[in-house]
Amino acid sequence: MTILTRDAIDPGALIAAVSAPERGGIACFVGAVRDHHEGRGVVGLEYSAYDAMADAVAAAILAEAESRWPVAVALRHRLGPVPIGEAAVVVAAAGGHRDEAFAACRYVIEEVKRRVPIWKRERYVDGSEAWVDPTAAGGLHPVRDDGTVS
Amino acid sequence: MTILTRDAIDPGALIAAVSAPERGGIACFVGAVRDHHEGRGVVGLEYSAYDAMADAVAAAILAEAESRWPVAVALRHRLGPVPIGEAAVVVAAAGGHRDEAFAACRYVIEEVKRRVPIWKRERYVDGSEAWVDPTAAGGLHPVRDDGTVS
Amino acid sequence: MPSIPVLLFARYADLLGTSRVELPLTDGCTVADLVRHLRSLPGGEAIPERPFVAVNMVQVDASHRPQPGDEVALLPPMAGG
Amino acid sequence: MPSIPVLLFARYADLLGTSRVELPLTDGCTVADLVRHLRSLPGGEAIPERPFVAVNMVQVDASHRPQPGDEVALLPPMAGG
Repeated sequence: MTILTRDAIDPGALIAAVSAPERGGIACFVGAVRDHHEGRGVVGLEYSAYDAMADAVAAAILAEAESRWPVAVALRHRLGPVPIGEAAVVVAAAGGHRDEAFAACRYVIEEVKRRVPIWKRERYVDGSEAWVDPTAAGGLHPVRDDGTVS
Repeated sequence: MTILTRDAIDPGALIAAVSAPERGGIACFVGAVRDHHEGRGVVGLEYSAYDAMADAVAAAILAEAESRWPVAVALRHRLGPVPIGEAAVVVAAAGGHRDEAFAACRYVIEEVKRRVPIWKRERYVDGSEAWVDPTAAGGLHPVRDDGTVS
Repeated sequence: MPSIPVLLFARYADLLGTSRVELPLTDGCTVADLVRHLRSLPGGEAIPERPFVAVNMVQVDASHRPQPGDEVALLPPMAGG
Repeated sequence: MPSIPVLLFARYADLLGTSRVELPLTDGCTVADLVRHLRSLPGGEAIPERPFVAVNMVQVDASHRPQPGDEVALLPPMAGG
């Protein structure tokens, strides 16, 4: 089972996947592609991953959430080009009550951003491109016109 | 515009309604009908409302959320009989980042439960019925066989 | 004497067997007076002494004085969501 | 001398112009030695001195000693979600 997909992600399908008659609260998070980043207009972006490790780390995160809270969780992350406004990542967490559903949903999205080996290359309105790096000053590593990277 | 509906609620439609190119984080909560309550097996339930006031209070809650956080929020609550497992209430909140999306989503569902005049009558596996009352000891007011209420 | 409509919902409607009663609006009549009247009706004794009351869809205190043309509503504890 | 595959991703792959290199696995070779080797290749100098390194998909320290048959990967800072 992979969390990775090159197709559009349907949040309703993930919500349905974790729903069950004994689970009254379902929290869902959708991370969508924004049209701006660090003050620059974004016209497109592309995600890539270390696929096998991304699946292994994601499976560990989901198991952690399901052991910390009485919930069922589901996760999907998109790879390849993703149009502005479409979902890049979706998390759904269902529990008996909303406290655990919200807590588990938040935990999963934070850990995914921190630990799952997925990368994002953005293309801007001025034609330039950059690799997103949350740890770098400015958050970006520009890609030069000749395709090389600084 | 009413938040009330007698039809099934599609969480994906609410997520789509609040999505926009500048909003990268969408939090959604689905409150679904559970098959148990206070240790009793629930086989069905029915919601009713003071419709006009429910809409007025809900509009106030959504306006509060949108003034407290830079978000767009949407809310739908179902009335009438709702089958086990189906959504009774759905909230979606979209913002530039996930912090405000989660905060606004949580705020709306808490305030809806506290302030919107909607009531729930449950039917149990043993054939008995009760009005749900979160302020009552045991959380329920049983309905007698002759239809009268204690 | 003018009368005033009082809407009843959910369990309160079941208790009184109706979702709407017209009560007389005496001079200086307060919400507390209307509630007292309702509690004196058959089945009404199970209504709490200080229920949640809305006038024109806004919560009011027991000392509030409804006016002719107002819509009064007795609301059991909310159970939505 | 045995060699070991090192996978490169995202910006690191762009820097070295490839997503996979085979490096010699000298006796007692550590992750730090492999990174040093990579940084000496054309374009490799922009790789940080202590990047995130996974061996067989598990994060390891710079002092870790990969074994023949292991899969080493250099991971730029995660940017998923």
